[in-house]
Amino acid sequence: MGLFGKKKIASGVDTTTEAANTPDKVQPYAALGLKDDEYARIREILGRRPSSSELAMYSVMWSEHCSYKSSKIYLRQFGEKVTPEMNKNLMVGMGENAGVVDIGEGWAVTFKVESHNHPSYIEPFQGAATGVGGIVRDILTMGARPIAVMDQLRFGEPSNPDTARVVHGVVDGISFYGNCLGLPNIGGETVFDKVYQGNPLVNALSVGALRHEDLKLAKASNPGDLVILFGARTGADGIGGVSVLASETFDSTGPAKRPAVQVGDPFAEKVLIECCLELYAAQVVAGIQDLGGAGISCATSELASNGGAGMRVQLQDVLKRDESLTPEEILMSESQERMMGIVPKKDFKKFKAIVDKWEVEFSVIGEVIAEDRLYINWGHEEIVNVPPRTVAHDGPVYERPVAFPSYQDALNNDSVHAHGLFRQNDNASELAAQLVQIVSSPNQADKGYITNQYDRYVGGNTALAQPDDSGMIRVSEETGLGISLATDANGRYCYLDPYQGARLALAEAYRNVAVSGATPVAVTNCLNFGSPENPEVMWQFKQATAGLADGCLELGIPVTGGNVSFYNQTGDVAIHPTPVVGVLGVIDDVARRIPSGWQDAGHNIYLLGTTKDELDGSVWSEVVHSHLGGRPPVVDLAYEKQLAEALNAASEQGLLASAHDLSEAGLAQAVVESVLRFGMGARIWLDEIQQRDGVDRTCALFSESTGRVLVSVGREDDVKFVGLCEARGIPVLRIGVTDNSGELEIQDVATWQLNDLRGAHEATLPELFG
Amino acid sequence: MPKIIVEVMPKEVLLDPAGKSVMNALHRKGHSASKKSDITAVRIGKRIELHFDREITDKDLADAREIGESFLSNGVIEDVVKISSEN
Amino acid sequence: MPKIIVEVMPKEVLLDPAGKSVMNALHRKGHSASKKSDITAVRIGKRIELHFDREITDKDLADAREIGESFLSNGVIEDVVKISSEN
Amino acid sequence: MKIGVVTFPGTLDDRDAARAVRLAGGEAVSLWHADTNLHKVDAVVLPGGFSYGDYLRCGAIAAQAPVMESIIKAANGGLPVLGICNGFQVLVESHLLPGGLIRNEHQHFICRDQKLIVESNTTAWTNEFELNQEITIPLKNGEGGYIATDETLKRLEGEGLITFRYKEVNPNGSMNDIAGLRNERGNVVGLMPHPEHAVEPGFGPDTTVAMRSGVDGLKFFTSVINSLVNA
Ligand SMILES: Nc1ncnc2c1ncn2[C@@H]1O[C@H](COP(=O)(O)OP(=O)(O)O)[C@@H](O)[C@H]1O
Ligand SMILES: [Mg+2]
Repeated sequence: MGLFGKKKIASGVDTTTEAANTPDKVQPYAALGLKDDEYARIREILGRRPSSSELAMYSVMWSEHCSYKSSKIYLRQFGEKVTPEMNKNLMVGMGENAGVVDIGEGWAVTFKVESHNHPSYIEPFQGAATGVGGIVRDILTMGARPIAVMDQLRFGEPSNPDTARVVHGVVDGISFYGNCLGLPNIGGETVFDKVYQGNPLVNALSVGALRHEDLKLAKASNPGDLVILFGARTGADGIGGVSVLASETFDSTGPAKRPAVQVGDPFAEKVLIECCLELYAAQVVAGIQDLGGAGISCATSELASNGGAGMRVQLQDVLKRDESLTPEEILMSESQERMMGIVPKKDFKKFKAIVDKWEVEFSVIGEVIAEDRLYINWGHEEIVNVPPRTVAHDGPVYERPVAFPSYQDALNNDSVHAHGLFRQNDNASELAAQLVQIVSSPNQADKGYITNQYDRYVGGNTALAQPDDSGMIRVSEETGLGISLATDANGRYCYLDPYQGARLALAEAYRNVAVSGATPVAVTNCLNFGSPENPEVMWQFKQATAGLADGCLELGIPVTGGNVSFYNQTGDVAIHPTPVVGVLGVIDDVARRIPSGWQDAGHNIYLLGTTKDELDGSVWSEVVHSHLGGRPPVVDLAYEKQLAEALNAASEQGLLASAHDLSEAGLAQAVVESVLRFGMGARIWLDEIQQRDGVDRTCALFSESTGRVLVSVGREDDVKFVGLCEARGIPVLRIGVTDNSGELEIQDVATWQLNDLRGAHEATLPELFG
Repeated sequence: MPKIIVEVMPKEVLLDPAGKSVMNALHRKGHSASKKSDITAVRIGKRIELHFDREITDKDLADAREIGESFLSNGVIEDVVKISSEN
Repeated sequence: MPKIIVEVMPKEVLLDPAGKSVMNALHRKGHSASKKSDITAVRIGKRIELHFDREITDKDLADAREIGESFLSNGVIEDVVKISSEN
Repeated sequence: MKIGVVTFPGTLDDRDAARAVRLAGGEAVSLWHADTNLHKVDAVVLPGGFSYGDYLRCGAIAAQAPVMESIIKAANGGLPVLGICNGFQVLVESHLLPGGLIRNEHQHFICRDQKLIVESNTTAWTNEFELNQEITIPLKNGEGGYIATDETLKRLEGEGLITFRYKEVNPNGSMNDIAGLRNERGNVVGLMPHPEHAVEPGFGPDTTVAMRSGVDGLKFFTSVINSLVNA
């Protein structure tokens, strides 16, 4: 018998009175994902058994996804490992829908990345589409106009037949939803690895801009204000999609078999965005919350809890798509494109005029009350009577067991050297073949097949987008003030060393922002891991969060928010730990942004930073040797900071014609991308790198040492630029020159026609998925 | 020309944004004025024709059902509501 | 539930790239292996359901044809191929 | 010069189109889909986007909007009207231009910097181009495949109504490489690529001179202002 089976419907809903009168009634809390002690705590809080509606609310809100019960104790350090200086520009920190950063001139920016991994495996198109929709609503909720999106994708092996299904669905879904919302897609990540085969990762980031005074918070604090649900109607889709509550808990004799998938309507969301922005401008909402995971359960309890008040709600006043919905289902439905607004009574008329103009449906479902209690009625029957805080914020907190992985030492000892992969005096033709093999491998190949399905122009403010290192958007048309965003994560590095891996992701995103000419100011993250119930996974999580928090402290930029996605595994096999780190930068005038490729002949090419023998975990070890072991590259964040400052100074003085960071596949990849960006030829020599840094050609080409950037400089700025680097202690070495030859020559290795290289770099994904 | 017609609709319980937007348009337009409000919902699905240059057999129909369910529709969000043939 | 079903197909003389791409995929997949090549063309149109909460009248059907031809299809590129009702 | 920019629910590029009008020296006037009043504008731009979600057929629902009644009437009277992408689809659904636009041949949305050839420079919106000039304009659409019957195509070719043709790459399978059309009178022009995304240095398509510096789209808007001044 299911939880909300027919019998109960026929005999009426399970009220709070009934709950008080039938203390011994057996409740299927376990099927809803609650542990014995959690259920006992609910009974203790309420002083009785919960009604079925209350049980539904607690179960979704106390799920891992909503309550962060396994991660909370680790996420705290993002708020603790900070200096006052770091928080100086933080208008809203962690814990709200999204962090808000003051970027100057009266402008603020809010940004966040979130996962939609599991839904995107079941139904890739809708899963990915609604992932975009959800994160955009988070941004909208802060009072901001969403201005761009990004997507971080991890797929299984390209050759596996199921991968194409997921790639097509996910990319189509993001394209469909993001394009239809009118938000430029300004970047992301695409990685293929067999560890993601049964558990692809679909993370989506959105960023929005607002004037300082327009900041909105999700709270209901003034008694008498109206609680209004507006946007799409509530339907049966997505019930339990977010939590451990699966559709099977509704048995076939129940109202209906409810699907866990949600269907997105980007048109409705676009209208909702414009409608909300008009509501904000008219100053008629006192508080607002989007409906995402846990639907009305989440919105009502969080608004009330955040505002230190309570709420009285009449659930029958919710507009439904399907009249057969039970109260429990209404509370849990994750139907998309809905918002909950708190509107003072005196402003209701204005509110109504605006939503009517946009043809957005709404209903007043309740009222804010002074008492900190959430009462929900179904007609005359009271079905929920709880302290909102206990639902929204006082969920369980776990200190899960942590164990150093049994495989870890062996893995770290199995370096490229130990494995005998590393050979001195590698011959030229072999290196040349490896270079082509690498730049045409699915992870290093051009991502145009995907990114060309995304609108990067809409809005007319896109200053940089794919394939550049970061995405950049103009915020102020008057002054050119803008922001830059990059995200990174390297699951292979994190598997080898989650602490370093997280710092490496941070360093790379930071560098990607810096090479665009912007100053990094804030961090967001989406922590994708396996099951928290596995102590070895928990160790990875603990290490990665510590690495990220320590790294942010060293760089002096705060984490403003983020998201945790656990249970990313197939059977017992977890994905590589994949903490996606996003860095936000600010630039005073996007007109001075730095291109990532070479566009003028006769410019000198400089390599900033030094190259070490660091091939463990590299693309070279993966693509050429199918090997993963050893330790990831070291990262020196103090130096990264200096490097960023040097780039910024050079950019401000207009010395840089281009800058491109070195990361996966090292110099080889960066050089190929730089020649192909605008089709400018180049001649590169490696011998001075080899001599200065004491590395061989394989390392010079493919080592993934951090802190390196490839820049091109016009002859007239040469002396000044080199002087600037030397004065700041940045190793600088001229390694080549651009030319109109239509060729890339890497001396003593090979010469390629750019067209051939382009063919190799661009054909891979279309051949696999086109 | 002989053909099999496979008809696919979005699942009843799921949102059908296309249908919703068409219904709103019909209501706005006051199409078929008198009874516009009598249309309570619009749902939009697909009609897929498989053409043959020969007569259609029972085996073809069975195959079409298989293709319809495994490929032409997405069982997570759609249902094959009808398979018919015209000779 | 009573409904009128309006079926719309791309005009025969015009390209139907969606249909073509489905046909290619079917052939690639070797779906219904034996006679895959017996499917000579695939065409993809729409099946639009208009739901009513009452019985459907002849007038409704006439209205549906009008809506179907003026709005649910674009006569330049599509044809309404069938209008039927279910009560 | 007042140029109206229409906003339907789901329109996306209205703010971009208004910016383009301003950069060309005109005054942008916002027109609302539910309002039949054209506020005495001298020309109208139907911008890109997904009006009403573009769910039935692109542009089909928008074509029925109150503002379109006024625009159709005014266009038949000679008012310059430019339909960009979704706006082109609306013009086609309103029968101001012939043919239809369907899902791209490769079935994907595509965003790219697209080369075009200007094949007619006697319209209100193209008079500042050279005949057969090559221009680069961003293109982004999922349903941009132009189709028409043979008879219509023959007429379009014969009467010189094809205004823009794709060069090098036909991005969506359009018949005869058609990227844009005009009416006989030359006041109504529709095209799939987005001239409003090539009007401001730094935010347009790449050129050989500098990243994102292409401004070929600006001429659409200066053309119409020019033709209005000289009218
Ligand atoms: N799924 C995606 N969505 C949007 N942009 C993407 C996606 N995947 C890759 N990109 C873009 O392609 C370019 C190359 O990606 P990548 O090689 O991962 O960059 P980097 O090494 O600088 O992090 C970047 O501009 C990146 O933003
Ligand atoms: Mg980079």
